[in-house]
Amino acid sequence: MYTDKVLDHFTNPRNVGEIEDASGVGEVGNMKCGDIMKMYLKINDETNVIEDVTFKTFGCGAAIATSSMSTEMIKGKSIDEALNLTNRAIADALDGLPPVKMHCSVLAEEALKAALLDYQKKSGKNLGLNEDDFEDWDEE
Amino acid sequence: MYTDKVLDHFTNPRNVGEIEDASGVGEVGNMKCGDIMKMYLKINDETNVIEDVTFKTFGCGAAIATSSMSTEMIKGKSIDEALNLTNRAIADALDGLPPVKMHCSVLAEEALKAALLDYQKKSGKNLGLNEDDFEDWDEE
Amino acid sequence: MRRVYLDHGATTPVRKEVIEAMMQVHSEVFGNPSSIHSFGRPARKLIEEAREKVAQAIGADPKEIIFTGSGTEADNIAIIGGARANQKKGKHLITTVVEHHAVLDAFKSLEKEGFEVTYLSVDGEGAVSVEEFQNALRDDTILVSVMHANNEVGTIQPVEEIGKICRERKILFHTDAVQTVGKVPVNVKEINCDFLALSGHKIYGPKGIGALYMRRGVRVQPLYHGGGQERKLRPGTENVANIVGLGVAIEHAVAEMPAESARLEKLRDRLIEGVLGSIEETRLNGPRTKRLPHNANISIEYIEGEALILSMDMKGMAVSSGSACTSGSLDPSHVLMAMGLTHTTAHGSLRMTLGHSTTDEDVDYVITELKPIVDKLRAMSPVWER
Amino acid sequence: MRRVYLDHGATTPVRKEVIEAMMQVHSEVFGNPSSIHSFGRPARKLIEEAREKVAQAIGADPKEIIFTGSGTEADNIAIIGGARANQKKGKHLITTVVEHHAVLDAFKSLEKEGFEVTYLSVDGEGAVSVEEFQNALRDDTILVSVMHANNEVGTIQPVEEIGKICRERKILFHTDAVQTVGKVPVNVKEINCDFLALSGHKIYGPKGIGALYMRRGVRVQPLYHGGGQERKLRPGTENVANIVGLGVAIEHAVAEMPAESARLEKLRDRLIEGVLGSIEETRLNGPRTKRLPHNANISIEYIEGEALILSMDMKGMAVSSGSACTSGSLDPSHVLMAMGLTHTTAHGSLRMTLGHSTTDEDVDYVITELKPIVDKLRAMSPVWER
Ligand SMILES: Cc1ncc(COP(=O)(O)O)c(C=O)c1O
Ligand SMILES: Cc1ncc(COP(=O)(O)O)c(C=O)c1O
Ligand code: FES
Ligand code: FES
Repeated sequence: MYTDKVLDHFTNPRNVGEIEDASGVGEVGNMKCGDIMKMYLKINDETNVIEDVTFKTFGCGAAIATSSMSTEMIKGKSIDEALNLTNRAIADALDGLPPVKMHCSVLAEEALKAALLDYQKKSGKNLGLNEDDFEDWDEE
Repeated sequence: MYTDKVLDHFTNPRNVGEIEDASGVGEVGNMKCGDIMKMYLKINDETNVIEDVTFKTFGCGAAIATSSMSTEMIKGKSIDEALNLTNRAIADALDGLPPVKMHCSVLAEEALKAALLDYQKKSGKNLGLNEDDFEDWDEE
Repeated sequence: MRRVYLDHGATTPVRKEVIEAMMQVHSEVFGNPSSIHSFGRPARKLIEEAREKVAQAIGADPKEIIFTGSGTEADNIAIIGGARANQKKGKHLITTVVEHHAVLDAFKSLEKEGFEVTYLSVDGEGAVSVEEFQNALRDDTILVSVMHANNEVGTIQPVEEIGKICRERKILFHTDAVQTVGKVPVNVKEINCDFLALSGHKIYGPKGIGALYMRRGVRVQPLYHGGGQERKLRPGTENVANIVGLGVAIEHAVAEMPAESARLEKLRDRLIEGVLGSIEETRLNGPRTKRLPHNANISIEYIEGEALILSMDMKGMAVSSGSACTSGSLDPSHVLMAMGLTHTTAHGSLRMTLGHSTTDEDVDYVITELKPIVDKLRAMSPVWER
Repeated sequence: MRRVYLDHGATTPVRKEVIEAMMQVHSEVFGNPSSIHSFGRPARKLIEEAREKVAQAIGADPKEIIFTGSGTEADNIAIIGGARANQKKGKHLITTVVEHHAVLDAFKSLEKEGFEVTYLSVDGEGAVSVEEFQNALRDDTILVSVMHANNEVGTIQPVEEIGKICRERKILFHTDAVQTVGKVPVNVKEINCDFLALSGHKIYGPKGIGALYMRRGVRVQPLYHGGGQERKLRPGTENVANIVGLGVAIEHAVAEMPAESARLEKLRDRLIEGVLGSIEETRLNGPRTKRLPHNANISIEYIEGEALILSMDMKGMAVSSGSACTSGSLDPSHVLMAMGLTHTTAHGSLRMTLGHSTTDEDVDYVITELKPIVDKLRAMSPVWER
């Protein structure tokens, strides 16, 4: 059911762990399946570049693979680029996910946005993120 | 589904044919399956012995086998013995019939009784047979 | 003794390639297709490959194929499931008097639930009339089922026309193609059907496997409940081996159809002519041309079908009378009765269905051996006056 | 890499004797069992012989056995068919919250038809209470279904007592014995059941075949309609090969049960102790003793089941989490939830089911390989604080 890329990222997840002095931390949970994803960002306040990113995930194979892939996709990128990352792009980068697993990629997008929201709060910058938007992300 | 005896009587039916100057002829039909059985008796008026008996049957394997067996069972026997022949006895003599085929043996009993009834009419003897009884024989 | 199997309409031998494929599944791919580990995944893959083969064979999309446990199940899911899912739109259903019991009895059960069913009649050759069908249509008609070809007399029905009318009026159309797949071209787009039933064991595949084509977007109510297999319409662990077997069987059946059907048609015509020519008071049931290429159904007056089958069997010839699936029943064939035959003529019917193994010698053998058997049975028959 | 199959609760490999018997049917006895000629009669005979074997295995009479296409079908016919046939007597049904979906979903569908269903709860080990069952009984209770043993946690239920009470009160009692046949003694007389469902592919037989025991005199309403096969309850041409396969499989399963179950029980206990002993924050789900001899169900805190299965699969170990039949579903096991586990603990469950192939080395391998996998997943888990 999973592509080779999913299995690769699941078996050898990139950027697992925590960042002690993270610029932003996001934790989201998908109540439907009891999964939890936590993402840590280290952002350069001057350049707005995401210099480091790590994750921790309690979840299925797809949840772990999408966490891992999403960290790879934004590491070294600007905040703006990270803001534009969609769950579909993450899934595509993994050569696709089974339909029943698409929501796991939503979890990854959501965790990233939650971490950026946290950074927005801490830094006082306006990234255009809104606490209320998170409601909508529950389903694809 | 059929026993060897049924198959034997079906393949080599005994006493097939007609009797030109029969003492009694009986024809019955089972409307349910469109089958017809005709039985011819040659009875010695003095001794009441069935000296000859033949049949013609349009019907299934069991109908043909029970016709054949019933003629064998009454040939040379007295009218009384013939009157006592039941469809179950015929079926037993064939080592049994499938449940769904028991009614075919009823057809044989019925044909014999019809022939005896015909003889009763022609000879004026009272064998205790009654036209109306035939209704009951339709089902086991 | 020569053994001549002329009952391919009842069932067919399983072809070598199918047996091999199934054996391989049984011994090597035993995982549960629902398991996500490496024992289960290959099983899932085999199912999806078979689904593609079945879809391809009838011009459908793999997503439109549901594997079932038999042709009967496919018919039931389409008819009962389709009617129940759409009962809010109407309560009227249409079918024909010559359907297989898997269809007829499904409709009978729906009548008990309050549906109204119109049973279309057939002409002397077993064909339904499109005109009668059109007249039967009502505003509350929700589902129509007309078989592609009849299993007893081989009559091919005008399903394309009926399907087209149903499509225009947005009425669900089911066709039972159990007898046609591998015999005549079957394409769900040309037939304009919403459902189509087929079965493995009529096309040199295994018994106990069927498939239902269900057009994209069509919904039915499931009859059995349980796991999510086959889109929840056929819950229960999948019969992987038989599914694979069906895939292999249908692929071969369709590939060799043009040549094989032409071959069988010739043999069948020689058989029909041989029997009708050598035995008096016989008649062909069903049409001369618009019939299944492998089907010969002949009434032999003054004798009864079962006695005939048994007698032929003793000479090594396997044939049937009426439909094999209802043997054990004592009623004459409902199909022949619907075609206007008398009880007696219907009882004396002989269905011979040819197949892969059938040779010229088989046909000669039947023509030679049948006459003495008929003579003997007629000599025993009280209705035969000669 | 070593391959260790520990998912015998999901399905089993088909044993050699079964494959051979089925192959012989496919290649030699292809006739339709309903055909009365010499191609059909041997097929009928094989079916009846298999029926005797199944009957013998569970202490029933051959006439009481109906072959179905799966365990799911057997459950559905008993529950839906039994309830509908008796709805004039009452509308109340009883089952448990831990049944397989083949049972639960059948009851759910009956609720939509107007039946009332009481779902018995279970204790922390997954067992139902006879007392709660007795309190649930009503004057209009017509049918009760309690599984013989649970497929996820292996809990064996007090079916004999429940059956006895049902029999006294003339209430139909069905038990799903899909997981117990061949593992613990199964006898319909001792269980006092009116229906019992079993399945071929859990006992080294083929997939796509099941059987329903239906006590003499009990009536159900058919769900599918068509030919007269299997007393009209499972119409459609019989799957002769799989029926034969089931017969061979059940005969062997029951014969070797005493020795095999004892062997598996030892291996299972060593496996449980090994895992619980080497990995912290793990717990056994289900009872220590009154459980299926081959079932080990362990919750491993802070990690999720699917990730665990995939990781173990990469090391050659095939296991399941929750029930294989509902994988693809994202909900945590309804059985573990009913036993009072939290969402997270339920998600982290690991079911290992042993079988014929399982050796001491397999058990050692799992004990050795599981810990590093768990460590790695926990290191990745945001809820694991160490
Ligand atoms: C307890 C139980 N009941 C029913 C079933 C369904 O059996 P089948 O897969 O043959 O439909 C299973 C297995 O999946 C089971 O474990
Ligand atoms: C026209 C037709 N429909 C349905 C069926 C039933 O198929 P199955 O035996 O696979 O249930 C048959 C064959 O028996 C058939 O000939
Ligand atoms: S995150 Fe819940 S199933 Fe993947
Ligand atoms: S006499 Fe009619 S079936 Fe035998």
